[in-house]
Amino acid sequence: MPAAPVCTAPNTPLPTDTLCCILSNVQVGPTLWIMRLLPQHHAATGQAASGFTCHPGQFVMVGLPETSGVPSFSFRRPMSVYQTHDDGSLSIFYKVHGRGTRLFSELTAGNTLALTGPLGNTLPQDAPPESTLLVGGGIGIAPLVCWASRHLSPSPTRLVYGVHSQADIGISDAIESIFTKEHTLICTDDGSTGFNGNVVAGLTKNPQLTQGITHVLICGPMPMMRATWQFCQTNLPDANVYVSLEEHMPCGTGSCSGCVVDVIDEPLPVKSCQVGPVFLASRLQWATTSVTAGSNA
Amino acid sequence: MPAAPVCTAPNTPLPTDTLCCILSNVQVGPTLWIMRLLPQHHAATGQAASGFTCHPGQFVMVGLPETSGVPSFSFRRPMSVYQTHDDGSLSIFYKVHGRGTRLFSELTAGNTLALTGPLGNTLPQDAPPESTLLVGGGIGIAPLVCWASRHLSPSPTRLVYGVHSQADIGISDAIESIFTKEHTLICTDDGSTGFNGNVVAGLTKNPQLTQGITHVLICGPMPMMRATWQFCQTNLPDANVYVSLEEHMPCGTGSCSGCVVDVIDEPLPVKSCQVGPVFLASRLQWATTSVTAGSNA
Amino acid sequence: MTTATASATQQTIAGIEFPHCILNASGCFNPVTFHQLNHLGACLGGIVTKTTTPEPRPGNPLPRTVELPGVGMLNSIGLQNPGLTHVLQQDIPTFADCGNVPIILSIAACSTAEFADMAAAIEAHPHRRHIQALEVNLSCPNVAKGGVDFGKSPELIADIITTLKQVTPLPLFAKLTPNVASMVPMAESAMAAGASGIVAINTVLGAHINIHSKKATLPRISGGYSGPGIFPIALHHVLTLKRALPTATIIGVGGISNAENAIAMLMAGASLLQVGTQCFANPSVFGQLHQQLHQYMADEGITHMDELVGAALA
Amino acid sequence: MTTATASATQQTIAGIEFPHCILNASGCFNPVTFHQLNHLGACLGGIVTKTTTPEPRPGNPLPRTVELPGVGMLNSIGLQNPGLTHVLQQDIPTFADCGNVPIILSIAACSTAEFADMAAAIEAHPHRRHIQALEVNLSCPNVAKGGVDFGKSPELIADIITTLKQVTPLPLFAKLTPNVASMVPMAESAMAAGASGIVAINTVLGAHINIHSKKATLPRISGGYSGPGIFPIALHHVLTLKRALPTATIIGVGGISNAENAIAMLMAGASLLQVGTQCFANPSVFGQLHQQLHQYMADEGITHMDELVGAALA
Ligand SMILES: Cc1cc2nc3c(=O)[nH]c(=O)nc-3n(C[C@H](O)[C@H](O)[C@H](O)COP(=O)(O)OP(=O)(O)OC[C@H]3O[C@@H](n4cnc5c(N)ncnc54)[C@H](O)[C@@H]3O)c2cc1C
Ligand SMILES: Cc1cc2nc3c(=O)[nH]c(=O)nc-3n(C[C@H](O)[C@H](O)[C@H](O)COP(=O)(O)OP(=O)(O)OC[C@H]3O[C@@H](n4cnc5c(N)ncnc54)[C@H](O)[C@@H]3O)c2cc1C
Ligand SMILES: Cc1cc2nc3c(=O)[nH]c(=O)nc-3n(C[C@H](O)[C@H](O)[C@H](O)COP(=O)(O)O)c2cc1C
Ligand SMILES: Cc1cc2nc3c(=O)[nH]c(=O)nc-3n(C[C@H](O)[C@H](O)[C@H](O)COP(=O)(O)O)c2cc1C
Ligand code: FES
Ligand code: FES
Repeated sequence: MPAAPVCTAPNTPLPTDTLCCILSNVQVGPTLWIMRLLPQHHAATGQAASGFTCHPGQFVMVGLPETSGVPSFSFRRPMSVYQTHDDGSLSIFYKVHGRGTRLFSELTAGNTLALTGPLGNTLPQDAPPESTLLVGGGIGIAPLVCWASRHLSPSPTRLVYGVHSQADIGISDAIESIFTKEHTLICTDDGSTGFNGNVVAGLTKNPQLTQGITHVLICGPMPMMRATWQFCQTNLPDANVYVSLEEHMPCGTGSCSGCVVDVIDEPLPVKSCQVGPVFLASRLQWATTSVTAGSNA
Repeated sequence: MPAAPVCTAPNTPLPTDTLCCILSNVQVGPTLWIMRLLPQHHAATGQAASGFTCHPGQFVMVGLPETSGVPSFSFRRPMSVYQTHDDGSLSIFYKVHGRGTRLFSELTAGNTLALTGPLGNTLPQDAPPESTLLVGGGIGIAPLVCWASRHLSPSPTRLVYGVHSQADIGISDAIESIFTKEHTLICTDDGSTGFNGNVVAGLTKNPQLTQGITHVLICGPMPMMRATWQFCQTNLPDANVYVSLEEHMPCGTGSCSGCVVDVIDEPLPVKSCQVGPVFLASRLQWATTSVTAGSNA
Repeated sequence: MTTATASATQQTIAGIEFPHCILNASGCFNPVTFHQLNHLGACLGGIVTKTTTPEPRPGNPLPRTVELPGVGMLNSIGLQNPGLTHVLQQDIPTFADCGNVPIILSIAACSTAEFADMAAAIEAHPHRRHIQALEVNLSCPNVAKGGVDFGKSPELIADIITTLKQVTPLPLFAKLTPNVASMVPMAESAMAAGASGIVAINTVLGAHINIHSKKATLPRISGGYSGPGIFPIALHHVLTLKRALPTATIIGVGGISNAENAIAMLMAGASLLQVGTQCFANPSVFGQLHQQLHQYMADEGITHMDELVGAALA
Repeated sequence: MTTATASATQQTIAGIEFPHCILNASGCFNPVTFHQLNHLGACLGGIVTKTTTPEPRPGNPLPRTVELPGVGMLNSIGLQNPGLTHVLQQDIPTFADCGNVPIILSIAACSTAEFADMAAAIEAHPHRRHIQALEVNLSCPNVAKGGVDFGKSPELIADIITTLKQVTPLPLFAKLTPNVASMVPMAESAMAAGASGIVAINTVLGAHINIHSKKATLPRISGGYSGPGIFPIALHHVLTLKRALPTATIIGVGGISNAENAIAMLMAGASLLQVGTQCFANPSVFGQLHQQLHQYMADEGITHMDELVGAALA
């Protein structure tokens, strides 16, 4: 996957900056929420916004709209698109981590958020569902579920999902409706459900899940992605392995160079918000990839 | 009235900094509100606060309590004590002027505000009610009503109250319950009720209001206080005339020297939050008194 | 009541026609994405590129930014950029398609000679025709002269501007650091040497410590502070520069977050404005400021923004 | 888990026992009112007086302050004060009754000779016994030497500190302005001349324009910016000073608004802290910071705050 040109990759819809009405904001776990947002009008022009279209793997930058009062600066927060709906709305699946996500969790239906998107490249659209393995860690599951939900239902895709504890799954219903039972492995650190151990241990103990796999899509905390990539190099040496990075992204629009990662054969670090967030694992400079990436996924 | 020593004048209760529960916040005019606040506990120690006691003319500094989130600086707003209640709560009567007071008007019962007080000196406690004239302009009425409410009911005190229009009276009920009809003159700029004209014109046309007056207490916008003082010099040359200044007060605690006024025979400007807010009109350096004083009363 | 027309915020400075008075600040703005989001031709006065150095620069280690909630951010990007050749060849023509507004190329180098070489390379390049001016970023350390920051020495500033003037006829805007006792001698020196204007201010030195890790958040400890918390500082500098140099063109930048800031910055003496950090909080900032500024002028009966420029010093 | 005891934030600096590490900043604090509100002995490390000049000063015209919502304030008080004689005679004994904490007298003068005269007057006064140290406010223009600010000249700073040392044995804390290219030479000079520590930072130059009146809000146009918006700047300076002068005592001041700021400032290298502007937003700030700092230390198992001082530079 060569570095994309400076503009958004072809075939992806152009991004817009819109004000969204929160349709719902539902707690689905101790620190997990799903928020559904309906774009209403363009933030700059006030014109009505058409609905939201994107490709799985893309993300949006979400923040409080400007109010004409006290200036109170904050970065927007990058959030993977988790679902898109027929009415043009979209959902994000998020974890309360710090100040920004805590604030999101306090909002209710009818409140307004500002949103820019879709941004970034996409998970591979041509990966065959039946020979693709999804490996998600924590909130990193969001883009993977989005990807699988776009295919046949029930999906022939295999899913390994690592969480700390049963309560942290958050989206059991969605997972059960999209994936078949025999294609799903939940791994918990505390053994409260499914396999007791991390995703790599789970994969090692369940070789049927990797049989015939040609594509692996990974998203989660950096140590988990690193370990999974090592597993793949040994056990699936011919598979195309993709990782979706969650580097800190101050702007998400390719404006600041705050989100860069080192890529093999690229003379300079590349902007993960623009060239990524999805990278072929084999092209990443794993040795220098920032520790901040996916630090709270 | 010589400049008070650096500490609060004797006989006034010591100030405390407390968190208050808003008991009610009622709109009483287009831009006028009455908020009742019950001190709950000391802001620093968390110990239960005893109720609120003060003398008429004193004020409190009101602001949002510190939250352990994003620092968001704001001065507290000085507000005259309008009423004190048996349960230890107090009321302020305020006008929505700018950012801070707009914010106050958006709060509701159950919200918390921080309050420091009582602060400042008092309206003269020895002025005989029956020979005292109160002249209030706009929201400047608040401390005057507080003063009168502490005496016999109905009060023998005379009140001249200037507002733009009938709707801006805000506290008709309170006025009618404290003052007798013949001792009350409402002056409106637009003639919508009472005397059509400003307070000085009203006083000039109603000489019975100034007959036998020994004390005049004035609070309102600076031009109104200046004109009333001039009227008194001509028509009540022997009366003791007091003005309550509403200079901008960043701290209210005598900490910043941001609220000073020039006083005759004082070598340096004095802090109006500490030596005042009440001054003998004859001791003020009217020529240099700041234009910001009472600018929005 | 007069209605402010589109031309009310047009400015002609150093022969360049800026269709609007608000530009982006260098390093905070991807013209391609923002053109997709905003249609820049309708609201942006011109594009200022990320600062380009002679050779590609990889920039600093991560993290490079820190959010300072409420007041702004720190950055320590370290001028990551693909180098002049790539910028001229690839980026400039792309930017020329983004709203067809004037393009100001921001340049930085480590010595006067390098600055001269950059100007010569620009003059020789076929895409030179897309470039209307150079912004000379004088906040970098001067490697040739013992690491003194260019922006802290009136002599070095004069040297660079004089040298550049000999190589290129492009108007030069000198971007100055506020991390000096007074910006006035620097601005005087740049103007005397032939600069067409002063860009004030670059970021203010600041730091952040993560109290959990007990370490400075940025690997290089201090970084550049920008956003609403520096607006009062930027306003002070613009006022001070305009008083000292009443005829100089000043491009006001630093913490502009809303229309009130923009109007105040014009009143302080800025003829053009730049918005940086606010782009991160609000990518629609240019359209919104443009609309609000026009509304304000219409309400106040102001027919051209020049009536506002320096009004606070009148 | 260790529990932080009251002594966990006691500091002995230059022979002075500060019962807590957080003091007030000069000019933002009326000891009498704050003692009524807080019982200062339980939470304040010491009282720093408003800066006193040799003669009474009436200060600047009003308005003297501007609220900068969210980020802080500007002030242009103009050092209004009743003069040294009045302060020594009236104020010092009053302050001595406010919680029985060390008193630091802040002084400023317009020439080295005036500084020396002040020190001599202090030494000769019966209330001298209430004073534990002098804070030398070096942010004022030096009238005798052509109006250069003392705080911008290492030579003048050395001159003042050296002279004062000859007149008084009181520990001297040099309070420095951040409105310089680097504070390091100033601090070096003060320490070399015998100062017991550096107080950093004084206010940052800033301005505000009222867009309705189209005028600068402060009659003198620019003023001193303080509050949360300057915290990143103050932290940068303290980190930089501590790196350059690892053995110097630094008193950190500027924008401290909450416990996180206070802890970060200690980690940057400050041994004592001062809080100014936050007193206006929250008169209970000293009690709250004291409680929160102790809570943090207990949670982290830190037995004395010295473990925090400069931790970010370790
Ligand atoms: C492309 C992308 C997609 C993401 N998708 C999701 C998602 O679908 N659901 C979800 O819960 N989270 C997702 N994240 C992570 C999410 O953005 C962070 O958890 C969130 O920004 C934390 O903000 P905060 O205010 O709660 O934390 P704070 O720590 O207060 O944030 C401070 C700053 O750090 C940044 N930051 C902190 N942690 C992270 C992180 N792990 N990754 C990136 N930036 C971080 C914030 O954006 C902010 O700028 C995604 C991140 C990226 C880059
Ligand atoms: C002793 C005293 C008693 C007062 N009593 C009352 C009262 O009982 N009811 C009431 O409605 N108002 C009263 N005021 C005026 C009131 O404090 C201001 O209207 C209020 O501070 C305006 O705040 P704002 O945020 O709405 O306006 P903004 O203009 O946003 O305020 C900005 C700053 O200016 C100050 N300020 C603005 N206008 C005034 C003013 N006229 N006087 C003093 N400071 C001002 C604010 O405190 C704040 O620091 C009193 C003022 C003083 C000094
Ligand atoms: C992420 C980032 C990168 C920047 N890069 C540059 C740069 O390359 N060249 C430059 O002259 N200024 C650069 N700046 C400074 C801005 O152009 C601007 O001067 C400063 O941020 C103050 O304006 P603001 O508060 O509107 O952001 C950068 C600022 C930020 C935040
Ligand atoms: C109203 C006001 C008055 C001040 N007066 C003085 C002073 O007399 N002497 C002095 O050294 N500093 C003075 N300062 C500066 C403070 O002591 C402090 O250095 C500065 O405000 C930064 O700290 P802060 O952000 O906590 O306020 C004053 C600050 C304010 C806001
Ligand atoms: S987040 Fe700013 S360039 Fe990627
Ligand atoms: S308001 Fe600060 S001294 Fe009076």
